[in-house]
Amino acid sequence: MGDTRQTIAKRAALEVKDGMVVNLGIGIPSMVPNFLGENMKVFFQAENGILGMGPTPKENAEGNLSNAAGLPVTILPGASYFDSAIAFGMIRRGCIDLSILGALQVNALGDLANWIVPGKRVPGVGGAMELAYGAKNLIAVMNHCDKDGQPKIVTQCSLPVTTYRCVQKIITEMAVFSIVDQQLYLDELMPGYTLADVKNNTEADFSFSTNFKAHD
Amino acid sequence: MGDTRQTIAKRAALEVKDGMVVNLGIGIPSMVPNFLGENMKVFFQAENGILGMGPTPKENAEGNLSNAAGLPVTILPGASYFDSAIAFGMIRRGCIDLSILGALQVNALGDLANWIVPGKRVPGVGGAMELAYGAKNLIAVMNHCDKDGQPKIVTQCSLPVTTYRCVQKIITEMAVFSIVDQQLYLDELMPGYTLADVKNNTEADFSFSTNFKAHD
Amino acid sequence: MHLFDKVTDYATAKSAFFDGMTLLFGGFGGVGTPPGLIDCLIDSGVKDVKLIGNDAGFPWIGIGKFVCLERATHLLASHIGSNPTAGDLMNQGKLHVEFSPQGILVERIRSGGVGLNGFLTELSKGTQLEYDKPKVNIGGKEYIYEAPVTGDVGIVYAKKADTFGNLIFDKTARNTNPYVAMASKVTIVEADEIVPMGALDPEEIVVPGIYVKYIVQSKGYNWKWVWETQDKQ
Amino acid sequence: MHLFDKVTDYATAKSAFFDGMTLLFGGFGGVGTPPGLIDCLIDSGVKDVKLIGNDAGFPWIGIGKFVCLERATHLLASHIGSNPTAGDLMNQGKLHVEFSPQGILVERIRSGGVGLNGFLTELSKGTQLEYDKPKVNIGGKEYIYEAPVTGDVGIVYAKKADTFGNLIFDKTARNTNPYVAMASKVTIVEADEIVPMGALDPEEIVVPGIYVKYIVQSKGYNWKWVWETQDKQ
Repeated sequence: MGDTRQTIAKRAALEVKDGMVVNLGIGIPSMVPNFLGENMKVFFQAENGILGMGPTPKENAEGNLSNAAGLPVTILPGASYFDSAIAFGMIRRGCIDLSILGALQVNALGDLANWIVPGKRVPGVGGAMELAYGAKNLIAVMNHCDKDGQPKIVTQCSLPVTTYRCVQKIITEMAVFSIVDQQLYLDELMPGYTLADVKNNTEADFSFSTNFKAHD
Repeated sequence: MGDTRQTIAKRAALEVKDGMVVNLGIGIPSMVPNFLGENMKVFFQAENGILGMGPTPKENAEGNLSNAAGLPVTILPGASYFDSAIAFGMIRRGCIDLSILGALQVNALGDLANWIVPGKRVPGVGGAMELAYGAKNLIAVMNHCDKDGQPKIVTQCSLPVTTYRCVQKIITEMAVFSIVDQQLYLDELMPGYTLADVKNNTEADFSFSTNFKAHD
Repeated sequence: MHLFDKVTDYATAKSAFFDGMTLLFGGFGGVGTPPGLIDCLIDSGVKDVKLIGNDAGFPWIGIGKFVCLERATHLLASHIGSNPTAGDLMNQGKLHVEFSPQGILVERIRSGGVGLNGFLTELSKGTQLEYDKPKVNIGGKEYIYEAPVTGDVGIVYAKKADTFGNLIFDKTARNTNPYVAMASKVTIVEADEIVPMGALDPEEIVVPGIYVKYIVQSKGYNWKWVWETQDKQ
Repeated sequence: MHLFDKVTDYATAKSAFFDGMTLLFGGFGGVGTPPGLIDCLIDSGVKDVKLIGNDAGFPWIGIGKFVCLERATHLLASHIGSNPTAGDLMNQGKLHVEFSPQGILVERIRSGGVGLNGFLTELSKGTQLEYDKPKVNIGGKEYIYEAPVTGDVGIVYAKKADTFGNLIFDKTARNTNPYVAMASKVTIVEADEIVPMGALDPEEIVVPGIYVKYIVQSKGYNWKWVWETQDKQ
């Protein structure tokens, strides 16, 4: 399980390019920075009011310097602090080049469900709607199936939708998909998985990308 | 003329109390600070982004420190700078205890006309609408009659209205009026003017305040 | 005391709280929520409070401590995931929770704070978070109307305040605090440091003191409260 | 040049201007309008420009210099009183002027800048400044709908910029500049001083660099321009 999450985060890290401004959700997305190339200059934004977040401090963490999950962070040269209205203003305005979010379900149209499982504990939507609405590019990262083995890439979301038509890429431990014009395309298979694995565990119909590749 | 304006400003200064936050329009209102009591602590707000404006600098004026008319000012200890959205936010929100504005016409209902004389040069509304709308207390200061000798306290404004039902007090060189529940009351006569002067030069009907006084 | 000197004690601050009030609170996951004023709120004994803020804190941190006492009837927030008790109270019908997208919520507070009458957005269109909010058609396109919110009382945490109430904040403890200060009828600030008027650079002031009614000296608290105690959850 | 290094020359800045563009400009009565970028705009030869900003400047100061060249077709502003030429052009039908209450105008720019779809206010109700703006009924009360505005290009004056575009401003030269920066597709900043990333205190930054496309070094100007030349009027 831990390894699966690392594998997904490592693959997602390839989507982060030099010079980007990136917002990462909690869970798998928060592992992405561990896999970035050495000399890349990337600014991570946190919706609680930082642009230019650095790694977790090794010591001397400051109580009032945390990421959106409340965990201690550092800042990089050129970072800025701002209030929540500005934080979400830059998100809605389309200033975030890439957002990587966890997901409960994604359908072939790019609809994202990630904020509530009715009848279970209700966490609330947080900043997910704004990120899904505003980010120039949205990648959903998740295990290919849920704990009961049910596909999470679905024909129709059974869970309440966070934002419609927003997901542009899905990365799981089995495969990478793109969604273009509300069509789902298989881009690549992840190491150790076959096309049959993906077909058996994906409810939504999909086509192959023109540059589909099985493995590196 | 100069003396008339000074007289009006001096009378208006009596309305400014210790601890108030005050916004002054251009023209006669800008002369009010010259007549304030020595030990009063008053904060003047300027809608271009200052709370706590001080007097005109005697020398070494700074190019980027001006009032809303573009004239150089200073600041007092405890002053703050802020952007235009915050400047008007505090005005609309009702944080300004008193606004003193010039006026072209005021009617007995408290409607204020002070932004445009159609067909003549068009200055535009500036911040007058927000000040008239938001200030807790609005005093209109003006010459009693216009240059052609026509009354400016009218039954109905012939000029386009800036804001309806906003003026609470009118101060001219002849008299001081209050407007309460859309009724015009004469509070006092200014030195050198008789009741007949005021009646002859005021178009709107008025009653007498319970504490009406002719002179000090 | 001059009107411009707003420094007071917790007893005076406490007297501003009342049963049934709408309380705005600053903070994001507990960071930036004034700890001394939360204790003061708890001490005050007030009940039937309508809470508005980013989240429900943690059960032992921030507004969460008050939420767990079941003296709030309503909570408008973007999430309650870090406070399971809030979820339980919601499911038991003891706490009415309205969810808002996080950035929309702070804009609603700002809208009230700057004297506007709400705004339009397409953000939550077609989702459960539309609730029964009015739809407005502008130029053939339908938007959700988001109403302004204001508070009877607002509690704010600042790094420094001068005695007039000019405020500066500390890193990510700024979050919703500036707008809570603007949108509350009675804004109470808990500051780590209180300085004379003129001691703050007018350029660095984030919230002008005009919005502030009372200032109290923070008694300090454990800076590492959030993450060092998250394991408790 | 790395994407995070946005310092460039006036020639590059000039290439961002184009015929028919909507141009947002910072400044209040000339104070805070970038003088070098105004000259650059004039040099560029662009025409049919739609201008949005607080006012029309003075004929020899700020946006006023450009307005007098008759290369703008529209102006959305709160007043033009300090620029009689603008009034003349309006009366001659050469410049279409839309007036807005000053604070409403900056909120419209902000609304565009933070990705919202406009807001409601009762401010200009019943006055000429209602124009034909949509009315919206909420809870039995009628409000004016104020649409967001954005710019193709925005010109901003800052006291200091780091190379990423983090900005701080100078006293009353801040005014509308932060929102012009947020609301423009291509934001160009003229800064008195350009410093390396990390040289600004992250707490004092007013506008995060994320909004900025180009930064040019100001050539300086006469600080006393406004009042020392007002007698000319």
